[in-house]
Amino acid sequence: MPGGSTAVSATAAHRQSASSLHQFIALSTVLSLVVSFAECSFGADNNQGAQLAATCAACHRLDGHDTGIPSIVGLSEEQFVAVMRAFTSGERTGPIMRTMARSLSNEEIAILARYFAARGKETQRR
Amino acid sequence: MFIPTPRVQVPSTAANGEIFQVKALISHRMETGLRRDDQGDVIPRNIINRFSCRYNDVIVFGVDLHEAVAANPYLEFYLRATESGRLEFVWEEDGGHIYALTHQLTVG
Amino acid sequence: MSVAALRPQAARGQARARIIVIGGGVGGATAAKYLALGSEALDVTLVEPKARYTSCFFSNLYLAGLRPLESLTHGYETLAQRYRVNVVQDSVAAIDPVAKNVSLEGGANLSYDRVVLAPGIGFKAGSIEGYDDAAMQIMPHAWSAGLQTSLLRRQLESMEDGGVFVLVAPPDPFRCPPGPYERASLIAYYFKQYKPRAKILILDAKDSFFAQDVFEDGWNRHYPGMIEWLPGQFTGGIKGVDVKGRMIKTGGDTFKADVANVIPAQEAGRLAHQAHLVDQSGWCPIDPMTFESKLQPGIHVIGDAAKAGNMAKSAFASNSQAKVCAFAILAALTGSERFVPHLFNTCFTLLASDDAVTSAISYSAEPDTIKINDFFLSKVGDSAETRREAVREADGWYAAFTHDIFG
Amino acid sequence: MVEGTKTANFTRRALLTAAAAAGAGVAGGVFISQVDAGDSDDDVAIVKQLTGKTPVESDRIHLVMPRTFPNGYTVPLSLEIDSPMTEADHVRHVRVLAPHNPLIEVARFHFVPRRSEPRVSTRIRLAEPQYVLAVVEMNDGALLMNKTWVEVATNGCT
Repeated sequence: MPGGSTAVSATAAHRQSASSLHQFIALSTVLSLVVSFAECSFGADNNQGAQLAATCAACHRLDGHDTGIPSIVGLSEEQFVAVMRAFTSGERTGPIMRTMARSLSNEEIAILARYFAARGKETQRR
Repeated sequence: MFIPTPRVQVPSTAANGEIFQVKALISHRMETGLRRDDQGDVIPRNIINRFSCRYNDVIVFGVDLHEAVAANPYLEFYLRATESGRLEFVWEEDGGHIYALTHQLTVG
Repeated sequence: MSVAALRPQAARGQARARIIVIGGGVGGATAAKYLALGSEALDVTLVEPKARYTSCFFSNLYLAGLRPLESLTHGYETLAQRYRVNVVQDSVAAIDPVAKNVSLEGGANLSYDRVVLAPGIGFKAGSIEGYDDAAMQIMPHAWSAGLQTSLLRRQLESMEDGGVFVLVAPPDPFRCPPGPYERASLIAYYFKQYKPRAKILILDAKDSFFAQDVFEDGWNRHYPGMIEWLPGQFTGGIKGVDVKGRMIKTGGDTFKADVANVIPAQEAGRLAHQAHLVDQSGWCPIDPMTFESKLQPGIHVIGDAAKAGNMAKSAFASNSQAKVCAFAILAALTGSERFVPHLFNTCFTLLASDDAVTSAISYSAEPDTIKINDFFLSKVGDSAETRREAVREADGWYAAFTHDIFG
Repeated sequence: MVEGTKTANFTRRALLTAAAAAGAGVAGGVFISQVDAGDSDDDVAIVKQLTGKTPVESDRIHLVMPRTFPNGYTVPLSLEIDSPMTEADHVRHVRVLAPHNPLIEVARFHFVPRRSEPRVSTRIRLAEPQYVLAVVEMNDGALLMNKTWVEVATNGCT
């Protein structure tokens, strides 16, 4: 967990209070997950897929809307991986996507592919 | 067709024997003749190929410029003040166009 | 507006970490949204004096008459309603990093576990003699968008054909490296239609600028002879202004302007200085993995004010930093997992209404700096279709990007 | 001096192949470069071909350029030669060459004893990372040379 708790490091006392706070929050997160999934699909969404997708969200709307930049939500895993490969290899041109795709590892691309495929199904249900 | 603006920065006064700085600049694209337009045709070369500075009609500094001088050619050089009089700066463009400026220098 | 409305969890007495995000520009608004989105266990407050945000990016399109100013203006309603960010319309009076308290001009005191500060830029006092607050009303900088931008637009509209528009471009580093040159391009676009005899003179503090070949090629193709650029090396630098005479004094000559746009030297915004987050460079040193200040623990600095290695000061970069910062705070406070941060920058820059250039840069965050991984920039000689396509992409990007921040 | 005849446009390949061909007794026609692009003797060979003289490396020439520069479109260059600039001992001219540009000649600066100092600054285009050469001709005809490496990120010659 790189950088996970670098911020609170001034004193041992600080660390102590931080970790108890930490436990409280972790607990409340678990509790609130139940609520948030039912109420709001945007709540407590902070896994690796979501964090990587946040980078994509700077150009692609993740709610299925398409405003001049293609939607990537709802692509199947295979489609997503194929598109990213095409950009990495240069088979598809598009300098921004090429730079983006090349900055991601194969594993990260696979995680994103799963995330967007799942997200697509969720969007359709709504 | 637009006319490039030649510009210089030169002091107006100098002591006798003093070395003074001259800065010269002309807004010019310095088209190399190595590029092609979107039809695939070579864009003809058009550069400032020579710059010279005369001091009371005597050449005191000169430059032959080639394609690799950057666009908007900038020149900074140093002259010795020997007498009051006229500095003349001349930029020569491919095809024979000439751009010139003069500057009065008082040497005290 | 109410400060920190109680949420159900708080009512049940559970400890919720309090994050105060200061500054509602791209960096601050993005951080607030992603913090709130990332965990219900955080109590996120966004403090911003203005009711609405006008984006600096794309404001040159407004100057060119290609977009209304309203299309660049965004509110915080969705952040408040959908993501339950406490949006407080007020100015910060002081940040006390020892007591972990932020006091507001309106009188409120907010305690915090973490602060995310996104103060944007400030202008270096005295860098151009005579360019003070009053001078900005005559010679606008228009480098933070809103009233300044509309002031400059009105001046351009009332300038006579044949007039000289002087743009003073700042020294590095500054917000939006292509910005002054895009502005010159798009004002030339406007002049070409309405004041074809007008001239644009750029007095640059620098000796060269970002993508200079691409810009000068565009100027030669679209506006031959209209734009003249003088480097600091030639003029001796920008020394002062004479507001009454609309004159700009350089190390050598003095230039008369009909309309003057003076963009001065920049540094981190005022709040960063007040909170002692700034080093001798004028910017805020940060840990690239978390964007936590190296000078004040518990305060994270993102956006233009941060000293982020080789990252450009741009809206896209601020958005990217805000997310990395938000995930780092989430990891520290909620125990969520932390992954390799991805930092990215993209810029769309218009040379004309049908000619845009793009740049894309990926970065890697290292313990002490942020380095460029991979870089793309449009080239001289791109096809006209490529450039037209980039204009379409730019429009789509603006919509999606502002949705990511405010929607 | 300034009115002197203009130099033709030389490419590095033409100069090097001409040099190689001269050695092999071949003249005219289409040449293929015999000299490896990375050969450090290239610089001397090019100067010799251009001037007919062998240059001597000299630290009297101060050629200052950034070691790395983000854009080959406008790279700063400063030159200064240690010289009293008397009638008896002065610099006639300095040629700046960029051997890995499409055309290697960059500029030639002419000075006048007692009237101008052998000191100039300008900005040049570099197509790729390379050594930039300054070749100084003294009043007695001696050739002095110095060079500096410049790393540029993008093509500056388009």
